[in-house]
Amino acid sequence: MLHSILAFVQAWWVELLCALLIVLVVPLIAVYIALVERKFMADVQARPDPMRVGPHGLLQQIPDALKLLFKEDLIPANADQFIFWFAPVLSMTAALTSMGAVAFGPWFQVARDINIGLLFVVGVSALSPLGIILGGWASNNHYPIIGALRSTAQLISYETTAGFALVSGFLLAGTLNVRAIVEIQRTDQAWFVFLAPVGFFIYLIASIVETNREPFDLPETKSELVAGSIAEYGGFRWLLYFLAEYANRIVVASVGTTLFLGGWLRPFPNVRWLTWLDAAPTLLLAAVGAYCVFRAGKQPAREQSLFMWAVALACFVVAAIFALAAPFDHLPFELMHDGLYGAFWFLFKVSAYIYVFMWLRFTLPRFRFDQFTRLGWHILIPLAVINVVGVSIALALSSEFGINRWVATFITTIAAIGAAMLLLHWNDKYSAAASAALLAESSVSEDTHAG
Amino acid sequence: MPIGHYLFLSLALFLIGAIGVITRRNVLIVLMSIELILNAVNINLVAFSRYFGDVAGQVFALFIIAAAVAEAAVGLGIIIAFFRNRETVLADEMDLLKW
Amino acid sequence: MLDSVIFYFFAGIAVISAALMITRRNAIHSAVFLITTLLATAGIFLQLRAEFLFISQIILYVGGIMVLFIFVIMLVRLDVPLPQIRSRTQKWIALLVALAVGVEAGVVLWLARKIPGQGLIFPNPAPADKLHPNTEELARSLFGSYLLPFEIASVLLLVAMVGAVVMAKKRTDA
Amino acid sequence: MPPAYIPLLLFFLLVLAFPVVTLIVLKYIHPGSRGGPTKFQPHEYGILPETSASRPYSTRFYIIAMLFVIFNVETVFLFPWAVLFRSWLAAHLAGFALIPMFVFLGILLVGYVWLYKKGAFDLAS
Repeated sequence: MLHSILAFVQAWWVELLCALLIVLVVPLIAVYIALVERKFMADVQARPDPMRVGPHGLLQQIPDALKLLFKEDLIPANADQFIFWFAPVLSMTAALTSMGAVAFGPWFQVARDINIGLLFVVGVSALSPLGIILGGWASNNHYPIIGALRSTAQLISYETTAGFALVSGFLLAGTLNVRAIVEIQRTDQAWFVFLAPVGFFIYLIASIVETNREPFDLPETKSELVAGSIAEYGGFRWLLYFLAEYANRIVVASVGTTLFLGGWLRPFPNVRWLTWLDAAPTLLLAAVGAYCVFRAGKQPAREQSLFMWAVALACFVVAAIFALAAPFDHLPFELMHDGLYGAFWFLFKVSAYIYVFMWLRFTLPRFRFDQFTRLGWHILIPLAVINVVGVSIALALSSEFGINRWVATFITTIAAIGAAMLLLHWNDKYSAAASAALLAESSVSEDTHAG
Repeated sequence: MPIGHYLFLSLALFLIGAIGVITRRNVLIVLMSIELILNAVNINLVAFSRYFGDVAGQVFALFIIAAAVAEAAVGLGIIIAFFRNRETVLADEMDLLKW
Repeated sequence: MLDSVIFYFFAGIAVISAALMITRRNAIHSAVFLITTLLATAGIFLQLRAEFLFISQIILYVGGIMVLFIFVIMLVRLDVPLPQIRSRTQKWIALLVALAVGVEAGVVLWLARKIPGQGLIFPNPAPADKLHPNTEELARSLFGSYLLPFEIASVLLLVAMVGAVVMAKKRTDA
Repeated sequence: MPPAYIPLLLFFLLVLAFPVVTLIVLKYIHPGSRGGPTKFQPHEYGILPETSASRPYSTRFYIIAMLFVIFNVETVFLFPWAVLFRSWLAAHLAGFALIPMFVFLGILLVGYVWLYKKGAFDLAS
């Protein structure tokens, strides 16, 4: 018995380590994404956000999380106990489990080389709407129920759009296996974002919608629905929903990165004179460390400057690890080298993707529910289907008639953009009357119309 | 593992679904039991597909899922239309055709 | 060994939550137990190496049909306990019929194993790599031998779409 | 079970255990509630709820969900096609690759146009 367990661990230790790391680290990352978001929002609104706990509020999220953990665990009297308990667990489990098939670099993946690969990520993360609607229902309160209905309607109506956008990527890849998708972007010498730009654009919009961000944050709409479907949740259960939301954000960013942005590949992996880009991780981390040293002297309290020194030291240590691993890019150490550098580029791209989310959030006003559904059903779904047809025709043209694939891609992209213009034009003619009629009613009363 | 285990599992799910269809009054739970029955059929198809090494069973399981989607969409549409007219979803109160 | 442990784990969850599903009085609770049954069945598909079907089951059944069910339960106010069984006799008849069918099928399955020369019913599993790139194999079959059913499936979906909208949309001109 | 899924199964159990164990532990270390019955009222900003929360909601939500499920089936049929597309092209079977899916999408388009004309997508009006 013990022997077989040992053999098992020996065979799968990388995957098991990775599983443990994801469970331990992703909540931390999620919490810090929230901090970055707060700081960024504060910056946009010209104010400093948390500044007290740790230097520049770097430790703010830890007392926040502890507070949530020890808050009173309140279940409303007329709530459904069982489902109130079950729903957040479902949301959280779905969001984290879907990360099992994401490749955070060529060697960091829990389920390596599974045949359905990226589809597993997409499909399992699509279960979290169930947690939201069940949680809203279990609260037995008007606001959460309306919020849950809206939220689920929003999540599912853009899931189809995202699915069609992913099909255009799978057409180019010819496989669902995560590692094969990235490798094919290396051998094809092009990230798929350049071969299917319209598909990437559609996926970007759909992924913003699926993570409930402004300008599509209709389920939360703090001015209308209190806090949407999770108004009755507090303490650790609320924390579970929070983690699920941020984990989902990481998941959609990872899917977009893997399929369209070349996964863990360095930019221009095949161009010889750009190999100096391999030094980027070391330099970047060293620069961050140096900046921390620079700021450490300016901290108001001694503890804060000590903490800043610690951060700087951590940055330097990681930079040193990258620098030491750099020469070992041949066989016995290849795993370590590729793993480290791949993980860096992957996380870099994912962070950039999430940063774009935040950027849009602080720039654009919220959509109205009718505008939002019309955007989905009248414009994006037909556009996504046209894009799938366009990409497949471009592929067929370049393989059957020997047309240069960039020319073929350019032609079909122009055609798809033309179709989008046409759809927008029809929609404009159509929607003016509908909008005027709708403005008369408030949107909450709209939701509760019987029949 | 012999295939009989899968067949027994599928049989058990089928029977549970059948009992649900017969005994429940709530039309929605009757529909859910039908989904359970379709699911039991799928287990059989996939098990035989694995044991004969022929992918056709899985293709048909996919078609059954598509048919289940169609059935659920229309069935629930009928329930909504019925609820709008009669304000009930109990199977034995749906007796318009009974003289 | 590991395979049978996984099978019994998922089979146990499937049967228990199916039994709970048909006995809950609240329709939402039934739906939750149906979700666990469907997820356990997806696990059994995976154990049978039907990977694409595993993910289709999750995307279409759990993430699709069950969301639809929960929506409808909320829309038609079914989320309150309802009077359940029509009559005691009906319950007994149902159990009796189910038991009879179960015993009959069970006996057939059991006996078939004993009859010599009838090995067809209990074949040995095909080699594991027979269907190996599962999605590719399934696609080759779906777009090869089963191309016509595939196109017909799209007609079925069209009919379902039209039918459901006709049923559910409020009639403004009636 | 294909061997690559075994770590995934363990990962799933680990992820499931995290919230479940924490919820159970927190249940035992939390002190009891000190509030009265008002604390357990539904949180509707101080206004007592007048109607039951489980009242009928608009059927447009059903129509959204139904369309989503049906379009989702179409995408699930598209995935295997997309996976095989490149190998068909490599065998110079472009027509064989494109025509079935165009027929499929064409039938879908008929339904889409009908729904558009019928106004099924105008969920807000």
